[in-house]
Amino acid sequence: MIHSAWLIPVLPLLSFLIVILFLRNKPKLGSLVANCFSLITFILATLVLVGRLQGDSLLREWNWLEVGSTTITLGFEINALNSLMLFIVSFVSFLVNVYSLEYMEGDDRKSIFFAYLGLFTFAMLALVISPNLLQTYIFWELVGLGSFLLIGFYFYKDSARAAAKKAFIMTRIGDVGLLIGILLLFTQVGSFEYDEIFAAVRNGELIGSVITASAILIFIGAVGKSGQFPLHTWLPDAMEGPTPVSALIHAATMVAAGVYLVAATYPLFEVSQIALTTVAVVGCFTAIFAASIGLFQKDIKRVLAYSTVSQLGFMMLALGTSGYVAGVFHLTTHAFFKALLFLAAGSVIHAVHTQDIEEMGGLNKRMKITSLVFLIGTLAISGFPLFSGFFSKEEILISAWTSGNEIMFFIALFTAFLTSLYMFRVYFLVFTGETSEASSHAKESGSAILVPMLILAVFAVFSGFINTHWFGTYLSDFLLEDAQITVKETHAPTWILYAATIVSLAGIFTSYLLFGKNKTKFGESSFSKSPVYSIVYNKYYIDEIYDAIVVKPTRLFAAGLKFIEWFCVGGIMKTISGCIQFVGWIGSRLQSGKIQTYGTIAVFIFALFILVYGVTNGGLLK
Amino acid sequence: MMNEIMTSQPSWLNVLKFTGLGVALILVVILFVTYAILAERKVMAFMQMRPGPNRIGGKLGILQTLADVLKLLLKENITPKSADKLLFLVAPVIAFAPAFMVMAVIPFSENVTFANLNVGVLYYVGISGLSIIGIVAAGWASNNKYSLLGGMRAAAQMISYEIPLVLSLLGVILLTGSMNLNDIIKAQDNVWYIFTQPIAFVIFFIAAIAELNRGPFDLVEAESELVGGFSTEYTGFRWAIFMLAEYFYLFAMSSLITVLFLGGWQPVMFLGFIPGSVWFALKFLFVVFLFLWIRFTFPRIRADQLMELGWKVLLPLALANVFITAIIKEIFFR
Amino acid sequence: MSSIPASSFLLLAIILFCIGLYGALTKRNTVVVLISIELMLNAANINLVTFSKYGLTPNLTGHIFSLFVMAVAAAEAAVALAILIALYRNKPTILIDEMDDLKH
Amino acid sequence: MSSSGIVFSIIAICAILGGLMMITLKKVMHMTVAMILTYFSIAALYVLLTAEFVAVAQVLVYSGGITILMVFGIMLTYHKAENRDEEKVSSFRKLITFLSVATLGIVSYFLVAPVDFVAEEIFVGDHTKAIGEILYTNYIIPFELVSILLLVALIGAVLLAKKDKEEANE
Repeated sequence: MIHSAWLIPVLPLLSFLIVILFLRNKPKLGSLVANCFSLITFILATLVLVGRLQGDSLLREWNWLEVGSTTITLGFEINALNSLMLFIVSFVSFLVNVYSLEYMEGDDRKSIFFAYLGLFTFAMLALVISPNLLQTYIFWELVGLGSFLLIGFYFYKDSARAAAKKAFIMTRIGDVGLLIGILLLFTQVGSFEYDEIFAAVRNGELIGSVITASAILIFIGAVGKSGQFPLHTWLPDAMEGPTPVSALIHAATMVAAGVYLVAATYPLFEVSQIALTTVAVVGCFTAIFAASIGLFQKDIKRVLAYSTVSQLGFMMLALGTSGYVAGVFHLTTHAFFKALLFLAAGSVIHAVHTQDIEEMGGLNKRMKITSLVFLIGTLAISGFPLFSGFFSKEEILISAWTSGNEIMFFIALFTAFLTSLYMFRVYFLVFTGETSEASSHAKESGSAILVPMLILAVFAVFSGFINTHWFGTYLSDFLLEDAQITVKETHAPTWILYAATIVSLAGIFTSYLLFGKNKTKFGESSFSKSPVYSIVYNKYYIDEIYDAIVVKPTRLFAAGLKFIEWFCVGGIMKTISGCIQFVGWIGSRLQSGKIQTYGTIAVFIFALFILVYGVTNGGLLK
Repeated sequence: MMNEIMTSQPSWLNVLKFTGLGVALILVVILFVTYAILAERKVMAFMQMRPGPNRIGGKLGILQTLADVLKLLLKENITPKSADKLLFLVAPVIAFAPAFMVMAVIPFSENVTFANLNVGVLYYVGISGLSIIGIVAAGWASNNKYSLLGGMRAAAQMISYEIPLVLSLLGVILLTGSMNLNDIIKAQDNVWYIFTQPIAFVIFFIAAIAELNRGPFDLVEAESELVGGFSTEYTGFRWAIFMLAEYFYLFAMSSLITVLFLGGWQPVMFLGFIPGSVWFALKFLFVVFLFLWIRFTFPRIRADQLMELGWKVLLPLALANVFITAIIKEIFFR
Repeated sequence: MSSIPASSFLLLAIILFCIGLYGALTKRNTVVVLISIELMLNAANINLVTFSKYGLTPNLTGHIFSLFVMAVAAAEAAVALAILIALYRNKPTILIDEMDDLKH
Repeated sequence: MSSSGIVFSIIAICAILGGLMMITLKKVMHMTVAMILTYFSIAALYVLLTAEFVAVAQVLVYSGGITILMVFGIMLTYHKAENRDEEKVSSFRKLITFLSVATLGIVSYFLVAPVDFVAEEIFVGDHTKAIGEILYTNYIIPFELVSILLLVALIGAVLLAKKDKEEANE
């Protein structure tokens, strides 16, 4: 089965083509076809994962282009990380497909939505199995396209259009860094192949600065896609897309692509301490930064979006502190519980038709299952003991501690506290307390929504056990089988486990005090008048700062250039063309089509000639 | 005589001499016209078994035409309001002048030829063609649809019949080897061309009637169709000038036929003692009588018949005549 | 007759040619333009005939040429008028400066 | 001045007068008639140049044939508004044309003025016969070509001026 792994991305592509070409106007059939393909993809991915668990890695390549002595290849690779990612992506994608069956009911463009889902999944899966950087880059961009189409799905809304454009442009900034990094590597190594690049790095063929530069450039690409600090602003705005899309983007595919990229090129980072530190610092800062914003947001999806950014920061922190396994582990668990949270949030939004958590309340009586799965997701993300998030987060904290950077460790610890605080804020505000007006008509969603959530809930609870100190480090062993990295045996102090547990519980408790018991609503409290609140609520004015320092100067610069072009270049051009036009005008006036005009001109000029001839040397007056 | 003008020194005597000769000729022709009109009326009357004009100048009505002319002179000259005045005025002159000019080449006797041109025949044809312009201009200037139609018909008819006319002449010219009218007369010393070129004569005669706009080819001024043709709007002496031109042409054409086909001033057989001018006059009068005779005998033909006759009968016949004559000349007169 | 200098004939030809040229270039009525062109041809004919009488080697060739010119002029006039009438049927104008449909 | 000089002067004045009238008169018909004067004067000029055959041909072709053709053209395309040669022609162009033509004329005059060939009696006897002989010997091919040209022009003119069948049916 592992040999036909290339089929996995092809199936969603087929689904996309079939639906968009033939089933555009048949929403029922289109969505069913897409689901079938999605299911088959998922089964294949599972089989591949199983196959990989039992066997070895596989690398298949075919020559694509031969330019001089350089051969560019196409192919696919199945290793531990790839097969895991294939499984996660196809699994979440399948569940989202099922979920969307009900969620997108009644939408005119349901078929197209499923087609886009297919395209997006195809791009992500193909990205995951790419054996070289060029192929990765191609599908990396396709992922961007897919996200653009999905975020802008409700293109008739101005905000959706703006969000789609923003996502596209922000990620493109990162992509430029990635492209430069790839080209830099290519000029140095002469190949796009991961293996050859890693081999070159191992053999010390590359000088340190090149490695650092290319690693940081690749990381910039990851920053763009994974919504890390300077380029994170598109991610919350991307909530304009339909909620299943948010689940897909934020849990399994797009944002995971950044983390995946760093993980896939990890041997490169490993060599350069500067690159690692950069990754760690960025990740750490993003984590606390996004968590603090998430604490004050009112929009349920935005809170989840910032929590995603924050969790991605955790992953980057893990990767940056040599916690390769921890990063991938958290990516896996996060994929499940974040998808669960988004789907649950979608279910809530579906029911109450608002996204403002301060307008909700008491939903646990009306939507028991949703409430339950949301609680599971919240517990998981908060790192409640024995839930999946608990294990993965603990791993990250350990790796942060063992890397010897205490500041980052404590920041991460505090972020973990904040995480449980704001996640439970959402839970308490939405599900407990008295039934608010908006929630009073809410009804539990149908089975197509509930079943995927329940499945994910199971995974959210138990997926942590694949890598624990108590039961066995299956994931770690599996991943390190063919990850070309050096593993540092470290011993984590046990108190980190307790610290993490305490922090998590403290967060939950604080949250209960603030929101469960007192129902503090920031929007209505006196706190909302303080500058701190407004700064954080407005996301530290990052968008405004960007607007001020990037957009406006660019516009000004462009206006200046336009002025120069208009008046200097354009002026010269206008003058030249005007002169030519004038000559042409005279010419066209002469070419009036009237034979007498021609005759007059001819005779006039002939008369001139003969006059000049007669007067000068013709001897007219002789 | 032409050559004399060219070569002599300019003097008042010469001016008087040549002017006098011209006036004499025009007087002769006007005399002819006067009595030709009377003759026409008389012949018509005889043919229609009635007396004709018989009040003025005795039983014969000798002064009838003079009285008519006097009447025309006294009549008011009306110029229509919407007419093109300049052209209306000039048109009769244009029509009349060529009619007198053609007289110059006709040899009335051995000695009396005003211009002995080498291209006499062609001169006649060319100059006579000019009066069409006068007729068309008259029709145009009158600003009257009957006049215009009359003018157009005249032009069409004259252009159409000029071709068989000239082509029939070619037979005569071929046999003579010259276009000089005197030479042509001299060539008829023994046999007149009416005998050697009978087809040419018939064609020429029919074409001549058409050129003269006389019945049965008088469609130009067919009263029943066009009121008065191109001269509808003309009154008084201007109208008289058109009539004058018509009869001048009758005179000239009769003279030409006499010269071309009847031997001109050549006497008949042994009667050489009678002067050539008398012979010319006799033959000429016979031709004029022929014209009158035909006019009163045949009914007017239709316009399309006129064209068909000209283009489909006379033209091929004339061409055939040229061919036959050329062959005969090549075989017998080499 | 020889008392008339050759240049007189030539000058007359020049004057007539200039009149014809002026008429051909300034008159709007197509028929008048045609007439003017005929006048120019006539002026040329005067020269031809003059040089067949005056000149270094006077002979009849000038006459022959002028006859050919006349024939060509007649053909030209006939065809030109036929074209004019055909045009007039399609576009009721005989002003030469309105006959510019081939402009673009 | 000999009598032939006087005759020449009269003829020349008539010719130029006809041309000037053609230019200055307003109505197309008048112009056409004015041109007859010029054509006829030119014919007279040919007689003066002892070219009788050419002169008669001139009368026959120009005064008779072409003028009548033009008159027909005017009549068939008669249009009240266009009967006049309107003053729409800009006076600027008239001026330019006049200056150019005048320049040409003046320069040509200076070229022509010194010509003083002596007239020679080129042929004694019948010009017409001589022309005929030359036409049928030296110039037989051009002569035949001209006949073909005339035939082509005749047929072409008829075809051009004829109404189309569909057009006539309408």
